[in-house]
Amino acid sequence: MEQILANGLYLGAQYALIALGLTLIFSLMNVLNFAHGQMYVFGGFVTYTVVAQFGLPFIVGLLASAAVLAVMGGLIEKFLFRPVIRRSKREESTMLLAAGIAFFLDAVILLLFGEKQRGVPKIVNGVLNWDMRIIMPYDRILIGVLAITLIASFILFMQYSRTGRAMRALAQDRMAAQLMGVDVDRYSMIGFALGAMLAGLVGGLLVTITGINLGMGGPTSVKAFLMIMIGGAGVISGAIAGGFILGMMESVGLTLLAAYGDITYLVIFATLMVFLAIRPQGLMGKPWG
Amino acid sequence: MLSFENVELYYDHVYALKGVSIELMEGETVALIGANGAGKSSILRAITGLRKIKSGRITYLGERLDGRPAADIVRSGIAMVPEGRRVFPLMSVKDNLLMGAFTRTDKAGIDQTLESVLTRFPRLRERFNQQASTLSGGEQQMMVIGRALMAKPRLLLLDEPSLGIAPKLVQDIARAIVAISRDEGVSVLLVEQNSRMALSISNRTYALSTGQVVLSGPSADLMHDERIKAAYLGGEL
Amino acid sequence: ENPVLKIGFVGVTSGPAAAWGISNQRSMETRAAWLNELGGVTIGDTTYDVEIVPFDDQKDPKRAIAGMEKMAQDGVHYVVGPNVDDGAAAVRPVAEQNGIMYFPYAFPKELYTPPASNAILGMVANYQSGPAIYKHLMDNSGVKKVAFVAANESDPLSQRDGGVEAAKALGLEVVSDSVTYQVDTTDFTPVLLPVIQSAPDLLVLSGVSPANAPQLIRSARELGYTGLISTETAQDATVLTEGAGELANGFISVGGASTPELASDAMREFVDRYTKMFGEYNDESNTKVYALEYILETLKANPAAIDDVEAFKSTMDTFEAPNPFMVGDAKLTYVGSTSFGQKRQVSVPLVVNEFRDGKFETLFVAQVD
Amino acid sequence: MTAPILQIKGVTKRFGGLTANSDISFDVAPREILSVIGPNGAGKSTLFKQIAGFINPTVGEVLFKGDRISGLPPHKVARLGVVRTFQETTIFRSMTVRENVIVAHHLRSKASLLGFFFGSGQARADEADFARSADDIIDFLGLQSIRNEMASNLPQGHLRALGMAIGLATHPEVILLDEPFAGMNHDETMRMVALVRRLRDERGLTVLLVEHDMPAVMKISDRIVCINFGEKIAEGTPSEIQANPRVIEAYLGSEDAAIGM
Amino acid sequence: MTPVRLIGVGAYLLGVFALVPLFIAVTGRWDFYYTLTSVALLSVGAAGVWLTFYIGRINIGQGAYALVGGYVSAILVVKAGFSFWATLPLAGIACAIVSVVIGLPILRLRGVYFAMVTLVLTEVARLSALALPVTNGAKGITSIPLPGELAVFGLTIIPDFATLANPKLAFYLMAAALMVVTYFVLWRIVNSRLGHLCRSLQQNEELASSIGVNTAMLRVLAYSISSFFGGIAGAVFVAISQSIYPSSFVVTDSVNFMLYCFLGGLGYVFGPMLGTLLLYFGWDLLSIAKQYQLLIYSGSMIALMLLLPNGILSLLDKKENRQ
Ligand SMILES: Nc1ncnc2c1ncn2[C@@H]1O[C@H](COP(=O)(O)OP(=O)(O)OP(=O)(O)O)[C@@H](O)[C@H]1O
Ligand SMILES: Nc1ncnc2c1ncn2[C@@H]1O[C@H](COP(=O)(O)OP(=O)(O)OP(=O)(O)O)[C@@H](O)[C@H]1O
Ligand SMILES: [Mg+2]
Ligand SMILES: [Mg+2]
Repeated sequence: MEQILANGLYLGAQYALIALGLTLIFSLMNVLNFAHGQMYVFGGFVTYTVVAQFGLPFIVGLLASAAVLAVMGGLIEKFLFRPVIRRSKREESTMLLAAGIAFFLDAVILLLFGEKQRGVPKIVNGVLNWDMRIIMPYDRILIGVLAITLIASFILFMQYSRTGRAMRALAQDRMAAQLMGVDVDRYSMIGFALGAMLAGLVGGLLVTITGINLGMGGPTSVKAFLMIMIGGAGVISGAIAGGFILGMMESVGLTLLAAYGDITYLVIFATLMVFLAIRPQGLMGKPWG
Repeated sequence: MLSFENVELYYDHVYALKGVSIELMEGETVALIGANGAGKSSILRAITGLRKIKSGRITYLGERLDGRPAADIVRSGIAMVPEGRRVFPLMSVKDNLLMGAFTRTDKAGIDQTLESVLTRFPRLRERFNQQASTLSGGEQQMMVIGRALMAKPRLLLLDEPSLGIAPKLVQDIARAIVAISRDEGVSVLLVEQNSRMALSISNRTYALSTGQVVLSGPSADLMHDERIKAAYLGGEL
Repeated sequence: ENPVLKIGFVGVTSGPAAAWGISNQRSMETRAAWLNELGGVTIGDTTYDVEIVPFDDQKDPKRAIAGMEKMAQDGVHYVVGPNVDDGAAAVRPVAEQNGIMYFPYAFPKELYTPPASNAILGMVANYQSGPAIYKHLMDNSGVKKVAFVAANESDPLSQRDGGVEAAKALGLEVVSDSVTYQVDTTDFTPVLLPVIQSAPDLLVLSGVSPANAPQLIRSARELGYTGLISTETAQDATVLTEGAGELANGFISVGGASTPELASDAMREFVDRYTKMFGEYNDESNTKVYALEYILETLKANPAAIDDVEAFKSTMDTFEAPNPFMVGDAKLTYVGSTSFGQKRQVSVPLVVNEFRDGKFETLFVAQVD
Repeated sequence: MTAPILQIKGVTKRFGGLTANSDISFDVAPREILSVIGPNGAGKSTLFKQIAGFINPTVGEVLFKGDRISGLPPHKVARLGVVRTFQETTIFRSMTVRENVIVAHHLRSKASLLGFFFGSGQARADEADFARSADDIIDFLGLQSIRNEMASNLPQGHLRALGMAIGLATHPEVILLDEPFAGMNHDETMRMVALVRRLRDERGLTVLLVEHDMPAVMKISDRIVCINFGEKIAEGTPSEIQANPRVIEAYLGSEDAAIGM
Repeated sequence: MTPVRLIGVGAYLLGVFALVPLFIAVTGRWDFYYTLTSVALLSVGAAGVWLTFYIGRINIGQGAYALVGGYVSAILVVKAGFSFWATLPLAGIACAIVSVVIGLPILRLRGVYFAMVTLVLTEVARLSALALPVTNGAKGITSIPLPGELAVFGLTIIPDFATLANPKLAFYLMAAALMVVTYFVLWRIVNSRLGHLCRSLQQNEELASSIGVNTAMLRVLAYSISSFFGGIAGAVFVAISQSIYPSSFVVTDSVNFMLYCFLGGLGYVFGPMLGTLLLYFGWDLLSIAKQYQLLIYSGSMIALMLLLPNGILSLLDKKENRQ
């Protein structure tokens, strides 16, 4: 039991961090960023390159991931999403763009980093074994704690900083935000960069544990979609809740349903569909109009 | 303080303003009245840069305003209460008000303005930490006016502050506008459908029709103008 | 200037599963460039330059059909690929209608058993290597209880089912065979928890992709599992080192003949050339180097087969040539009579490796018939 | 008084902890114009939504010609003849004015969807009929000049008129207008007031409306119901309501010449 | 129909049924048959997606219905001995029925929620195909016979594909015919009252219901027609590849269906057809770019989006405006 909870918590922390970036971008620009998973993979490869190829410390790799992805996110917003949003009649059109970017990043990652699975050495060794009730390697604990710290600082940033407030305002009413003197273009770009940066950070964090490969992008996006659906799209608290709930469901499901074969995810999906049928806007989302 | 010279504004191919010239002096309250679609809101949008004008000039304190980005214009001391309130629904009253002071960086000054806004609208103090979407329409309207005041503007633009508000609250809002202009020396440009109220609380009034100014003059005079009476005021209340 | 002999490749070289096809295509291209450099391949009276015609099917069976059609259009009669079950099954009608022999890296028996006749299994199937490995471990390590985990996808699941069957036939106790995972899993601890709790002596990672293998190994070890871990798919030593480090020591997998004990000079040169051409070698190519070799050698044995696959088929039954990649007098032959009732499989050596400190060591070598 | 066409019986609506309507009852006579007034957030729109079937009452019921309509889905309520317009300007944005009104004739189609698909004679007859009727309504509301304008380009006032045109196209017996005069100036408001009266007089409609424009409300209404904090606090003729101290206290406020009200 | 339109339709039919085979016979590019067959079938699926867009729903779940349709046809042919021709409509109908059951709850969702749920639906279909016994799980169903003879009162309408010298042509003609019928139906829907109602739904559901439109019914109707198309496309693909696996239609396929619609233009009935043609053919043509194929493919997709964010057919609009 304790083990299931611990696993769920660890998974939840990393999931929540992934979902945060996605939901931030969604709330600011109403863009469902299909390329989120690829950004995560890119982040992982950046850290890998810095740590395993250049032999620099892990923290440098992590910072590099954050920086590279932030710049990438900013550029993508400025040169791709902004003009398309401005000119398209239906806002769903950005989905084609996002999917195109996802394919493009897949191609770039393959050319830059190759097709192989990559990993970096463990950052800490050893396994916490509490009486066989909780078994948790130290590096996982460290990553979990880091993820939670990042989530907390993100929340604080959004809640109390001037930039955070501006982004929240932007997400709720673009025009009104503009009238408050918020430079909407600039803050959209910052928001997108921040979202991409979060994706990159998770990639960098997880490369020490799961390693990274080209194939992780698409499924990661789908999972992130699941989380923000559970919690409510465009709502930060919802993304966090969604991440932890999915983490827990996975952890519990995999343990309880193991005996029945290949159905954990089927059950999770089915539950989700029933849940959404009852509560169409997710846990905390605003009703969709 | 603010002047429009021959301003034209288009939405796609439809014109909304066709050679509009208006003026507003320091400390004045000017009302814009007119039928639906006359172009009143468009004037405000042109000032704040939400819409680009096609030709003409807009000057503010001697400087050219048109062509500058909205954020920049707000910084120069113009605050607007848009049509339909546009609160930030998921933010607290406090954060909504603080957003109003977004362009300011003087911490102490902001606190001081906040205090004065809360004193002016005591209801907002009661609801300080409540989420804005749960406020009543009238409370929301007060909050957005307060939010505009947080920028410590020299010019306040109000777009139909009485829209959808119960009569009693409309009275409160009208009093607040008068008080703001009187106490803080803020110039006010007021767009209103409630022409009687607009004429009563403004110094001067422009009447618009299909993108053009058709009548203008001191409000007190226009109040008795037969054309205005017929078109905007109706006979009796 | 020699005339050109076109050999096709239809497989996945982009997107998430790119790794599977890329090592395939690259090993073909490396070998082709090498042969051309040596002056080409002489078949009958003509010396050809070998050209590889690749087609990326994006792991989509519908695209794979298009790829096969393109091969037919280009007059290609010998194709390596596709890399997955559904693609291999989908291209079958096209291959049979257009007279194309193809070498899938997919295990469904229907592809190789009559009436199917144009597909040749390009490697050792798990239902062949599995029993050999389990038997070896039963005899030498006293394994009694096995557990299986597989990804929740067609190929791994059918490999798992084959493995379970084989284990049961050997009299092993299968303690867990229902646990599966999504390929995108980032934390295998919850997945493996129930498996480890069933206390197996041997944990089989059925059809595990090189990407998932290190993580699974690591999670199993971190959960305190001390028994043996094996898989029937090829793995890459670098990936294991990076992903699991010394936790992967003792991990058993199937590979080609590139372990120091087995590799011939040709194999070493191949690895060398591959590395030069593409920057980095992939140990999975150890098994994937063979298909092209088989095609060319069979054509040499019967030049009439160059545009007549029936001739190719009739040659297969008696074909034999030296295996250049392995020391000793190993042979290239077609096998598969036992499994498929006809010779529709290349006889690559069944080299079972053990991972130790960043390298593979040969555990034992067997032959499939 | 003739038998009421609409009866609101003890309607209570709770959203979580919030009681938006609390035990509201009143009757509406055929061909009556009845206004519902009350402060912002008093629960007026909520009441309308319940009458039109958009939300279900927590307690209580709504009867139309003696039959219960609360609990039915909106399209069924509309089919029976009770149709609402929206507080927010709600129209089909990327259709022209005329298309908006034509589409809104849906309820009157006699041909089946399959008939429309294959272009049966009945379907063609329907189409022609709708077009004619749509033009009638457009003329009636004085929207001729914007007949072929894209709805998204219209100013507020026209949007409201269009909203009403859409409502009329369904040929309702009872129409619920939610703030139909908002955003109109006095002149326009009075024109609309006249129109609404003509609707009643010429087409025999029963009209319920929510409005904050007191001069208009006083002028147009046969009766007024005032709601405060979800409870009905007064019901009566305009003059009764105007003099009702509870209404003045809660809603109207007392006159103040300084601000023209 | 105006004469201009009549000529257009005539030219289109001529092109599809006569010029394409002629072109292939002349150039000898027999592989184009399969490519064009795929385009035709995928555009049938995309037509369904487009219809859901038309009622204001982003549908990323068409892959699920293609898979269901494929399995229904495969199972009926292999296990129950049905003729392929009988399974074709049955596959469509089965999908329509499934979509009603699934659609009733999920069509209440809007915007990204609906989009994401349908995306999940594709995964659900794959996982179910893996888990259910009737689908033969991971092993898939293989060695499915080619479509047999279709005879009415002893009169052979369509010969047994296995006896044909060129089944490729037969498959092409079948797929093209399906495509033509599908787009005719779609065009009729859009240009009849049903289409107006769908548009009303797309623009404002509340208002639509206030004018008496049974929105729930209409949504489900549109969605089931959409799924019908998906099912048929899936069934024919299975007949061509003579096999089906749980991975035969996956999330990528669902996403592609949606992309075809976007690229062609959401505002145009024939958008999805054009989108499918371009994206599918584009990929094939780019195979000369070797390892840069995906890079160039996705790069051009992005560029197209930047140039024509409302789809390729929005070019037509511009011309009209200028006139
Ligand atoms: N976003 C827009 N797109 C196209 N046309 C517009 C848009 N906004 C306004 N218009 C047109 O511009 C003209 C002026 O509109 P504006 O909103 O300035 O009028 P207004 O005087 O504020 O009217 P109201 O009292 O209804 O608010 C109208 O004819 C309107 O149709
Ligand atoms: N779906 C809902 N969920 C929760 N609360 C709601 C919902 N709809 C309305 N309310 C609340 O019910 C109360 C009554 O709202 P309603 O819209 O009926 O007011 P109103 O009288 O029409 O006000 P106004 O004059 O401002 O339009 C308000 O406090 C509102 O916030
Ligand atoms: Mg306005
Ligand atoms: Mg209301």
